[in-house]
Order: sequence, then structure tokens, then C-alpha cells
Amino acid sequence: MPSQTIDSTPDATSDAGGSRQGASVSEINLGVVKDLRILNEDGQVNADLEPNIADDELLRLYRGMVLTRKLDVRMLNMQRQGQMGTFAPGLGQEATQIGQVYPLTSKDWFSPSYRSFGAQMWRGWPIDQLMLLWDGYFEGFAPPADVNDMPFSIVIGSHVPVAVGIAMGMNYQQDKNVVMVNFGDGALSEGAVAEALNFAAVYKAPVVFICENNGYAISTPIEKQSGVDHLVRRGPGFGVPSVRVDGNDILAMVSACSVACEQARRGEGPTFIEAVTYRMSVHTTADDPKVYRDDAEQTAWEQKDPIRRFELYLKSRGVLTDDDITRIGDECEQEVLAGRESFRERSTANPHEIFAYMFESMPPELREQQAEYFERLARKGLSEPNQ
Amino acid sequence: MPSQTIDSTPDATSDAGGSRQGASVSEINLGVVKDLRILNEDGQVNADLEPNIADDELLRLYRGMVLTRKLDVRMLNMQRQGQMGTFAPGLGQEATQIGQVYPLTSKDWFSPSYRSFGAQMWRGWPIDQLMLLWDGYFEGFAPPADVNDMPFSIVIGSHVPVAVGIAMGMNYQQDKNVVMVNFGDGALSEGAVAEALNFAAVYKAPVVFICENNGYAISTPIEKQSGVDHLVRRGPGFGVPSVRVDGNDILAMVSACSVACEQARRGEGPTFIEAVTYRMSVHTTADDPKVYRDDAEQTAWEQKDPIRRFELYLKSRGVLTDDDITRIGDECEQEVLAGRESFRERSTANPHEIFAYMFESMPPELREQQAEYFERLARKGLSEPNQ
Amino acid sequence: MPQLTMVEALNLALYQSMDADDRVCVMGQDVAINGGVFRVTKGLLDKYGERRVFDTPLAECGIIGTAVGMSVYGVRPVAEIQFSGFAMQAFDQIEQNVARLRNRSRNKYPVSMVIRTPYGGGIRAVEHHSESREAYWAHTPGLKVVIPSGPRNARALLQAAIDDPDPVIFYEPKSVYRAFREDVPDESERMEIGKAQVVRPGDDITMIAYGAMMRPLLEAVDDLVDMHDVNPEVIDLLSIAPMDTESLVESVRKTGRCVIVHEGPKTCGIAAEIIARLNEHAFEHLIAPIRRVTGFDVHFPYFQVEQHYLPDGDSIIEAVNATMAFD
Amino acid sequence: MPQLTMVEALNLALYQSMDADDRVCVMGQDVAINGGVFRVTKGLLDKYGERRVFDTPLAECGIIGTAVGMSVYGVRPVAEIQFSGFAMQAFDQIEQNVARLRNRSRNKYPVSMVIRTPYGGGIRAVEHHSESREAYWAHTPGLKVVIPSGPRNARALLQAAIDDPDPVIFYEPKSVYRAFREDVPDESERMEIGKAQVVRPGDDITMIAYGAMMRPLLEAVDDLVDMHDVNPEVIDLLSIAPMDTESLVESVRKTGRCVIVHEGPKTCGIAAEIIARLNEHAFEHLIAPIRRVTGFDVHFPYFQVEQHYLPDGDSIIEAVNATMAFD
Ligand SMILES: Cc1ncc(C[n+]2csc(CCOP(=O)(O)OP(=O)(O)O)c2C)c(N)n1
Ligand SMILES: Cc1ncc(C[n+]2csc(CCOP(=O)(O)OP(=O)(O)O)c2C)c(N)n1
Ligand SMILES: [Mg+2]
Ligand SMILES: [Mg+2]
Repeated sequence: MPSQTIDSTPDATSDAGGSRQGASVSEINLGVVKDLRILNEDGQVNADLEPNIADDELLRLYRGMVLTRKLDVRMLNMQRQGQMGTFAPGLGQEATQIGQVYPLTSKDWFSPSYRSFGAQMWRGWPIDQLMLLWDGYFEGFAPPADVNDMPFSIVIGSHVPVAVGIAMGMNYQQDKNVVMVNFGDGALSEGAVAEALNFAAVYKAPVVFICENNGYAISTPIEKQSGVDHLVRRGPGFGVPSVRVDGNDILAMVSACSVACEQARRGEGPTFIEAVTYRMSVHTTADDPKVYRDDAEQTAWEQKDPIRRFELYLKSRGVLTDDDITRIGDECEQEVLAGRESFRERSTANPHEIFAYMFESMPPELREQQAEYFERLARKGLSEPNQ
Repeated sequence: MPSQTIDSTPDATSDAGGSRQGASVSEINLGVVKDLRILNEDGQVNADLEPNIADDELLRLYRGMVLTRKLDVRMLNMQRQGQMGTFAPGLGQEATQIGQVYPLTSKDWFSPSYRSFGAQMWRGWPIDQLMLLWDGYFEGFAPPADVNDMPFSIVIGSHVPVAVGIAMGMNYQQDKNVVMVNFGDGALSEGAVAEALNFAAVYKAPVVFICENNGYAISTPIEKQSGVDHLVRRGPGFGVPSVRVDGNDILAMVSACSVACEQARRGEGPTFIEAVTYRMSVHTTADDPKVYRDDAEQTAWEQKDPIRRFELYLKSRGVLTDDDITRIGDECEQEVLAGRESFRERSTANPHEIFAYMFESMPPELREQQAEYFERLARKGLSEPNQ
Repeated sequence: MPQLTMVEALNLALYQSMDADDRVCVMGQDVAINGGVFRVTKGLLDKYGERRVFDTPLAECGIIGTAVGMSVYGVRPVAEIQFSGFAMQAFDQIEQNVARLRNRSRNKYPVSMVIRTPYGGGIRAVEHHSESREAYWAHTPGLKVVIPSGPRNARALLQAAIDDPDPVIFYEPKSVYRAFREDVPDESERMEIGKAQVVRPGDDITMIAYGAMMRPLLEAVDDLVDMHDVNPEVIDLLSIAPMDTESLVESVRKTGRCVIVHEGPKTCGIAAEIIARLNEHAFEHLIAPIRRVTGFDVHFPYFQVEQHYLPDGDSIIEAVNATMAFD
Repeated sequence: MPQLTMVEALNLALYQSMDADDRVCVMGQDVAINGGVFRVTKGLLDKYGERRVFDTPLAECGIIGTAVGMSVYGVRPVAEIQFSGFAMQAFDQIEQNVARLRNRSRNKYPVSMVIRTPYGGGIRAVEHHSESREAYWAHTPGLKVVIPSGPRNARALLQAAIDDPDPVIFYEPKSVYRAFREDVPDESERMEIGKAQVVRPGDDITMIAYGAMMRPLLEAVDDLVDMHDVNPEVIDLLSIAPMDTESLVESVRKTGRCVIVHEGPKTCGIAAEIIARLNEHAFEHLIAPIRRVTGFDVHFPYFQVEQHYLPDGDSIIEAVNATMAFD
């Protein structure tokens, strides 16, 4: 970005002073926020804004987006064939997803909402585990040992104060790490998210809020969700430096999120990022968008496809050929299929596990209930695993 | 006010358009909010801003503020003598209190927080009832038959969504009334208030939010409460037109609140008003400010006393003489004492009432509990009133 | 009489109550154009328009709080919480305003509103979508809590709840939504809130359940009658608060034995309260300890194993036989 | 040994646990410079500084949510909710994150934190400041709920709660805060969470209470012994969840009679759960119905009449005599 900072709230004293002397109607300037796009829909780059990213890194980003889409399509397909539970596709949000986690180190934390398997894969969640998760197995929720991520949140907004708390913990321990937390346009209406924004501002917590504005909360369009034209206005209202980003532009996402992370590491506190994108698919496999939006709108957004756009850029930059596109596509497809294989091998439910991990040590009243439950299972011929 | 409108969010299209074409970093202007003061601390008026209020109305406002202070002093005094329960004084907030309810008609609604007995008296709550309320009698909470007010809220922020709902009810019934709701600087941190602001904006509810910024939430100063220099910034973040007002300036309060009410009646929706004032006294009679703030700060604010300031203005305008000041003071004092008399007559607790008004008709399980309870009272020699 | 599913019956109830009273409105997440994620509010927007049927922002505390305000102003909101687990986001509003406003305004502002919400497990839903925490509301003074078990009583109870001058938490057993059809008369019906129903008279043991648990219970009853030669009296609670203590006591005084089934956690659940009341009012008649077949004090499990967690016919039969064997 | 009030004892516990472990921090509304509205956190800011003792914005959901996050990052927050009635504002965080995170992260992120909050009536407080809704938390899987009754067990239980690897809701009986002094040893003490205490052995009847209700109960005991020649066994529950069922059962198997006292609403309260467990584990030994002396299913009354609402010695004696008379 031209100026390497995200800030929106002009210095207080300037106007506060004015209004406090004599009788007057002075004005308080609410400031401005940037609205960032680097790649346009035809893949043309704005040279002044183009971030300096090495070719192999650009390809890594591209691969991450392609892998995300391949998994998306596959899981939808599996669900339609009854091989997968209710699932929330992220079709069209690949740049938003990969762009937000790109700047994170393994010491940083990531707290996603449920529509985030792309970012989760990037962070190190194995494909088979994400499949287990969506197909209703306990194991799915367990963050891999070496990954500083929270299990994704299904309760809209409830993870956001917790993410701010992790960032407050970093300040407490004087670590220079960052928390990245994402949520949707609908989630921004939850009081918990408002309280989280305020806490982050008050404690200068090193947290980056990614509001993935994909146009809808299930059937509810953004116009019915909020009284502002641009959700980015919410951040400055809490004193959180904010920026609006074209969420289908991977370069814009990467540079905005990188700046936000650097600011956080420098102790400058939180950033709020509105990533403007579109949910190209169903809300979940239980949803039918035809009921509430027309195809025309969807088709219009196909022109803004984040992967297509990035491909055009990479090709014009000479980093990517049509053969590469095919090869990478196949590699990703194979990776997904391999994941599905191991998912199928691992997918055996263990009903004896439902009493596990309630407390560090199980209190007597729970032991009693567990015994009763195990008897019930035994009557069904389900014997206790030797544990 | 110079322009008779309160608005802060500039038209969307202007900038939204810009940012959507090509690759660019455009800016979204967050707009400006007005910071209004009409009477300065020496009672000098800004002629351009001076609202056109008839002399007798000015005196009515003055009397309301004096009565508020007299009651305040008296109740504090009663509490110190053990004649009153824990009580939350409003010393120094008289202009904020009276200014916000002045524009309301009897058809309009008022939903106050607990530090609002001044506004409540103006709205028609008898003094003896307010004393009953603070001294722990049921009757205190009952809104007088002809008064469209909610009982004051002690749970910070929880009344604000309800107030917005009343305004939504007005839209539903196609009535052109207004809801005025007040809360403190601390309350603004509650998620419930954020959700209420958003609902008001989305449904263009005819509600006016008065945030009485008196500098503290108990011991917590505004700096620790929020990340913004001015709380007024919160409103535009939700798309609610907002204005900051000197809450110790009755003329500014009256004109800002009047404009907000007119806008609401015209169907233009909600307004958020930050009224900047100061809590000159204890948080409640259980609180000791010496623990968390020094007298110097308090003394500084004495210079900004809303009543003193208004007196200077009224005298310079030739509406008020020193004799008037004494006379009005005495009248108000007498009114308060009369209220105390009737409070003393009415203050007999009725323990049999605790089962009343739980439901329209009492279910059997409650009848059974009530019978048991009445027996308990009977054993104490408290016989059932013939009802 | 048309054969309707519970979803269709609830939908019919809303049509009929909205037809009868312009004050009745429907609000919540995705209730308007989408007709609700379970389609309970389907078609209402087309018929009654945006004034009376509207989507809300994604904020439960805001939904319930504004619904309270509308009811204060004379509207009668039927507010939907998309899944009962998310009512926790509105707990403050429910406890502090919905349940209290009549009382704290000394009867000036009664809160006549309904909070509709699907509860319970059994539909392979994702995490946090299968809770049954009706006991929270039963423990909260000032609320009525109603849980239908089939299409016909669902329609009649929802209409009664909408008419009720006090707030009603209306829990809808989502596993029953489309599970079976039932004759539902065309004309409006009302069932009295606060009354339980003896759905099968018997002498040996009293079996009590409500909502989704009526189905495994009735399965168990068939087996018990056919194969174990037990003659149970079956009571569908229908109204959790107020509770029809009298009917329960009467039955247990006759049978001397009792098994209670619910899906929610065991500790401080509805069964505990029923046991306490039976202990108070039928002590001398009790022949055996009253048994609870309930959810466990654990989080509702992910869906691959939910069927094991939920009380089923087998576990109910087991409990009844143990209770019958006791003396 | 110094004679301390409960406020002083809790304050001492915080000093000692903060001294022992740099990870322990204190957060909440007005806990820092003000030392808490009841002065439980007095002086901590001076000694441990703003990093470890800090005021929060006025937002309970934010307080609890951020405390969970801090605990995930290895801090051990002792978060204060200024009055227990306002925990409703954080109900979502408590139920969805505090209680569940260990489980839903499959043991990776245990939540070791304490939620301290004053509960109950008896201090002439304003509306909404006198609730006792411990049953909400007891009904919520994944939480521990502890309620001390005096200065010494308050200090020992708070230190145990802070050490506990799982989340503990710590209800402080505010009417006991300054009601009396007790010897509290200088050196740290711990009491095991989950264990009840037999504070008076006896044979005739088991009397169970906890927190603020131990005082009227013990008053009643004196009268019962002196004037009614009853020899009660008295149990202080101390830990509501997990509950020491074994001790309760053992006592009632001996006495055959039982009265349970609590302040919170009757329906689905703690007493109901105790009755259910005694019914399951001591049925054959019960001579009389177990009686509940509890708050009623109404809103806590305004303070002029609160003393009539609260269980008192007289109502407890009445219940014990009625229970003794039964046969
Ligand atoms: C607290 C809460 N309320 C309601 C729901 C039901 N629900 C699941 S997803 C969703 C819409 C979320 O929209 P948004 O935040 O924009 O995220 P998106 O699905 O578009 O990614 C709703 C209402 C929920 N999961 N949690
Ligand atoms: C939900 C809730 N949390 C906490 C409290 C305790 N409390 C009472 S007043 C107060 C401070 C309120 O400050 P503010 O909103 O600025 O209003 P003021 O007292 O300054 O008028 C607090 C924390 C409460 N009453 N309700
Ligand atoms: Mg969305
Ligand atoms: Mg304040």
C-alpha cells in the first residue's frame, strides 16, 4: 500500500480543543479509510501498489487458492452423494481466505469461523481431518499439535472476544505475536463482536479482525444486516484502524493483512479489515439460494473470480503457463483425493468418547453416568475400547 | 443549530463507485459530526446558534434543573441519615437530563437509566414515588398511568434494545412518535447497546440515543472504557446520524434533542447524541470517588456548572433576577419537602405483594408457594391484607 | 382433515394467528424471504408483507430486546431464534426484560410475545445445534415454557402461546419437524398452556416425557406392553412451566412407580424437578425410586454418535424394567 | 491466627495466589484502582501493577470472552462479574466457550480460569443485585461451581479454584462478606473442590445448605437442639458442581429425613437435584418426604421486603419439625 499504515481516526486533540473553547459549533472529523484494490478484474495490476512478492511465493499463494477450490468442489460433491455432513462451501472466497493467513508465522494464532477450510489447510490442518470435522467426528476439531489455531467457531461471533483475549495474553506475556480472527458480514451485528472491537482498542491488542463480507448471512443481504453502506465504517467507531479491501484480489489481501500484522507486532494494536467478496455457492448444503437471490447477481460476480484474476496476472507476469495451471490443478486434485482416502480409513466413530475431555479428571457423578452409558452401549454390542 | 439536521455519513455512492472501478486505492470519507455548544461557561450565548425559546419556557427549563438539584441534595441527605436506600445522584447533569426530555410530547416515550430522576420528574413521576423507588418499595417502579415511560433500568444497557423495539412498534403502528433513551458512557461498551444502534439504523426506528458521558463508569474513566477520543464516533460506525453536545449547556441540549426528535418524526430514523457532562458527586452513596479521582478535577468542572451558566444567561437576558433565583429555589425546596412528606406517609412495605404481577393469572404452583409464604408471614404476625 | 407434518402445522398456526390479529408479527433471522431455515415461516412474507414479517440482523439479544419493546407498544411478536443454542446470546434480555417487565412495571407493561426456537438432537446437525436447555427457562421466574410433541398439539399450543398475555418460550422438537404426519383440523385449535396430557392410561408405572422424547417413549411402551407385560400410564408434559403437577401426582399416586425421560442434561433438569414434586406430593405412594432417563452432563456430541447419546427405546425399557423389579 | 471477614479472606487468597504464580491476573469492572465495589481486590493494583490487575470496559461478554482467550494463551485470569445477575450478559461466553473449549479442542485448550461474583440477597441492594442462579451453572456441563460459607473456607476454596485446571464459577455470598470474622491461618490453604463438609454430626435429620443460607440454618439448629430436642446432621455443600453425592447419601441413609435450604428459585433449583439423587441412592432409607426451603419462583423482591422472601430460621425450623413429625 502507498503509505504503509492503516489508520482512520485523526488525532483527537486537533478538534477536541476547538470544541471546548467558547460557544461554538465545531466539527469533529471522523477521518477516512482506504479502499484497496491492486489487481482489477482483468488481472491488471496497479504498479504503484503492487507488493513485492517473489515468484515462488506468488505460486504458493496460487496453489493455496486452487487447493481450496478443489477441496470445496470435492466436499460439496461428497455431501451430495451422502458421504459428508452438512457443509459450508467457500467458493469465491479463496483470495480472502489465503490472503489473511499468508502473513502469519507459526507463532501467530488464527481463530476462524466455519467457512475457513482454505485458511485452515494453509495453517496446517490436514485435509482428512477437515473432512472428519464436517462429517461429525470428534477428531475433526482437534487443532494439530504444532498449529496455534482455535477450532473453528460455529456460534457466530462468539470466538471473537476469545481471539482478542489471546492477543491480550500476548501482551501479558510480552510476546510479539499476532492473532488473526475472521467472521462474516452477519457476525458483525453480534454484540460480542462489538465488545471485542472495543476491548482490542482499549488494550491495543495485537489482533487483526477480518470481516469477510460475502454479501449474505444465509438469505439476509448486507442491506438488511446493517445501516452502513460499507461495513468498514464500524472499525473507526471503536477506534480500531480500518481498511476496506477487495477480497477477491489476493495481492490486496496480502498487503493489507501484512501491514496490519506489522502494526500489531510493533505494538500499535488492532486493525479491522473489511474484505469485500461474494459467496458464489450455497450458504450450506442445507440452503437453496434460488429462494432469495437471482442467478444474474451470481453470474456478475463470476467476472470477479479471485483465481481467474490471479491467473491472468501471473501469466502476464510470465510466472504461470497454461500447462502449469493444468499441472497444479491436477496436483491439488490428487492431494484432495489422497485426503479423502485417509478420511475414509479414519472415519470410524467411537461412541465411548462422549465423556472424554469434560474435565482434567472426571468427577464421580460423571463416572456414574458414563458407566450407565457404557452398559447401554454394551447392550447394543458396542464393547468398550481398551483405554 | 446552523443547519437543522444531524447527519454524519456522507452519501455512499460517491466513494463506493470510485473504489469499485479498476485497481486503485481510493478513500472512503467517514464524514464529520458536529460538536455543539451554545452557551459558554460564562453564560455567553452564541447568537447564531441561540434557539428561539420563549421566556416562560426558558424559566420552565430553569425550574426543572433547580428542582432536580434540590431533590438530588435532599435525597443524598436523607440517605446519609439512613432515611433512603442506596442512591445515584445526578449532580452536575441537570442540563443533560432536562434538555433531553424537553422536546418530548406525552405521546412520546422515555426509557431512562437509573441516574435520571430529573428527567423522570419532568415527565410526570411524582417526587414521593421516586423516593419510594430508591428506598426499595415496589410502587416506585410503576410508571404513572398517563406517562409513557419505562421503569428506569439498573441493568446497564439492557433497556436500550427494548427502547428501539418501542420505536419499531411506532413504525409498525404507523405512529409519528419518538422514543428517547438514555445511558452512560460505560453502557456504550455493552454489546446490547451496539445491537440496538444497528437495529435502529436498519429499521430507521424513531429513537434518540442519549449517551450521558459523565466521564466515569463508577471508578473507570472514559479513557479505559473506550478506544475513541469522543464517544460520538460510535454512532456513524453504525450508520446512525450523530452529534456531540456540551451536556452542561441546556440550550445546546434542547436544540440538538429537538432536531433529533423532528428528524425521527419525519421518518428519518435514529440519532445518537453524546452529551458531554460530569458526575459532580459520588457514583452512588456506596461509592467513594476519593479513591479514584482527585478533587482538582471536580473543582475544575464546577466552573462548568449547568445551572450557574444558565442563570448568567437568563439574567443577562433579563428573564431572571436574584430574587427570582431565591424564590424559585425556595419553591423547589418546598416541593421536595412536600414530596418527602407524602413519601413518609406512603412508605409502608407490603410483604404480601411479592407474588403479584408475575403473570396475568397465577399458576397453581405459584399459588401453592404463595400460601406457604403467607403462612410464614402469619407466623410473624403479618396478616394478609384484604385484597 | 389434512395430514400435516409439524412444520406444516406450525406454519398453519402462524397463518391463522396472523389472519386473526393484525398485531401478530413474525421476526427473526431468515424468517421472511427464506421462510425460515426449516421453512416454518414459509409464505408468510408474501401474504402479510414486510411490515409483519421481517428478517432481522444477526443478533439474538437485539431480536429479543426489540421484540419486548414492540410488545410494550402493543405489537405481538413471534420472534424466532434460529436454534435454541443461540438463545444464550439473548439470555440477558430473556431473564431481565422478557421475564420481568410485567412485574417491574407493576403490571403496566405485560410482555405478550412468543420465542419460537428449534431444540434437540437427532438430525445430524453441526456442533451447538442440538441443545435442549429448557431447564434454564423453567428455573427463570416469569416465563412460560411449552414443548409440543406432534403436529396437532404443536399447532394448538402455538396459537395458544400467541394469544397468551405472558411470554412463552416455545421449543420445537426439530427431529419431529418432518418425522410424521398427523390429522390437523382446518379450523384453529387452542390447548390450555399448563396442562399435561395422559396419552395412555395404565396402572403399573407412570412414564413422563415431552417433545421429541415422546417418540422413543411410545416405542418403548409398545414393547413393554407386548413383551414385558407392563401396563404403563403415559403422560406428555406439553407445558414445562407452569407444570401440571396435579396430573403427575394423581398418576403416580395410582401407579407408585415412575420413569421420566428428557434429552437435556441430567443435573438440575426437568426430571429432577418432577421427582422433587412427586416426593413432596406422592411420597407415601412411591414403591420404587423414580428413574431418570436423560441426556448426560456432557456436551451434546458430534453427530456421528448422537444416536447413542440420546435416550432411546432400549434405555427407557431398561429403566422401566428396573423400576418394576424394585420392591 | 488473624480474625478476618470473608472480604479480607478473599483478598488474602488473591494476594497469595498472585504471589505464588505470575500467570494469575485479576480483571473486571472497577477491580483495579477502586479495589472492587466490595473491596475484595483492594490493594492488588499497587502490589502487582496494571499488567496483572486491570479494569475492563463495561461489557461482561467481553470480560469473560477475553479471559477465556488469555487462559488459552497460558494466563490464569480471575475475572470478576460485579454482581451475579450480570453474568447473564456473559451467558453465551460461559456456556459456549468457558464450559466447552477443553472438550471442543479435544483437550488442547483447557480453560483454567475463575469467575468470581457476589450473589444473593440481604444487603438492601437495588433491583437485579440479589439473584442466586447457581442452578444455571450446575445445569451447564463443563463447569465447576463453588460457594463458600465463611472466611476460612472462602480463602481455601478460592485458592483451590485458581489452581484448578478447569473453569470454576465462584459465587460469593455478599451478605456474609462482612457479617462475621473467623480465624484464617496465615499460610495458604486449599480445600478440595467437590467435597461437602459435615459441620455438625447428628442422627435425626440431615440439613443441607450452602453459602449465605448456612447462617439461618445454623441459627435454626441451635433452636432445634435447645427447644425442639432434635439432633440434626448439618452439611455445608460448598461445591455445587461437582456435588458430593456420596456424603449426602451417607447422611440421609443414616437419618432418613432431610431438609434442603437455598436462596435461589425453587423450580429446577439445587434442592431438586439433591432430592433426585437421594431418591435414586437412599430411597429405602427415606422416612419422610424431603422438604425444600428455598426462594420462591418470583423475582427477587425490592429490598424493603427481602427479609421476608429469604429463608430464615423460622421457616427452616418449621420445615424440620414438619419433617420430623412425618411418619
Ligand atoms: C449466534 C448464532 N446465531 C445464529 C446462527 C445461525 N447461522 C449460522 S451461519 C449464519 C449466517 C452467518 O452469516 P455471516 O456472518 O455473513 O457468515 P457467512 O455464513 O456469510 O460466511 C447464521 C445466522 C449461528 N450459527 N450462531
Ligand atoms: C450489566 C451491568 N453490569 C454492571 C453493572 C454494575 N454497574 C452499575 S452502574 C455501573 C457504571 C455505569 O457507568 P455509566 O454507564 O457511565 O453510567 P453512570 O453511572 O456514569 O451514569 C456499573 C458497572 C450493572 N448495573 N449492569
Ligand atoms: Mg456473509
Ligand atoms: Mg458514566
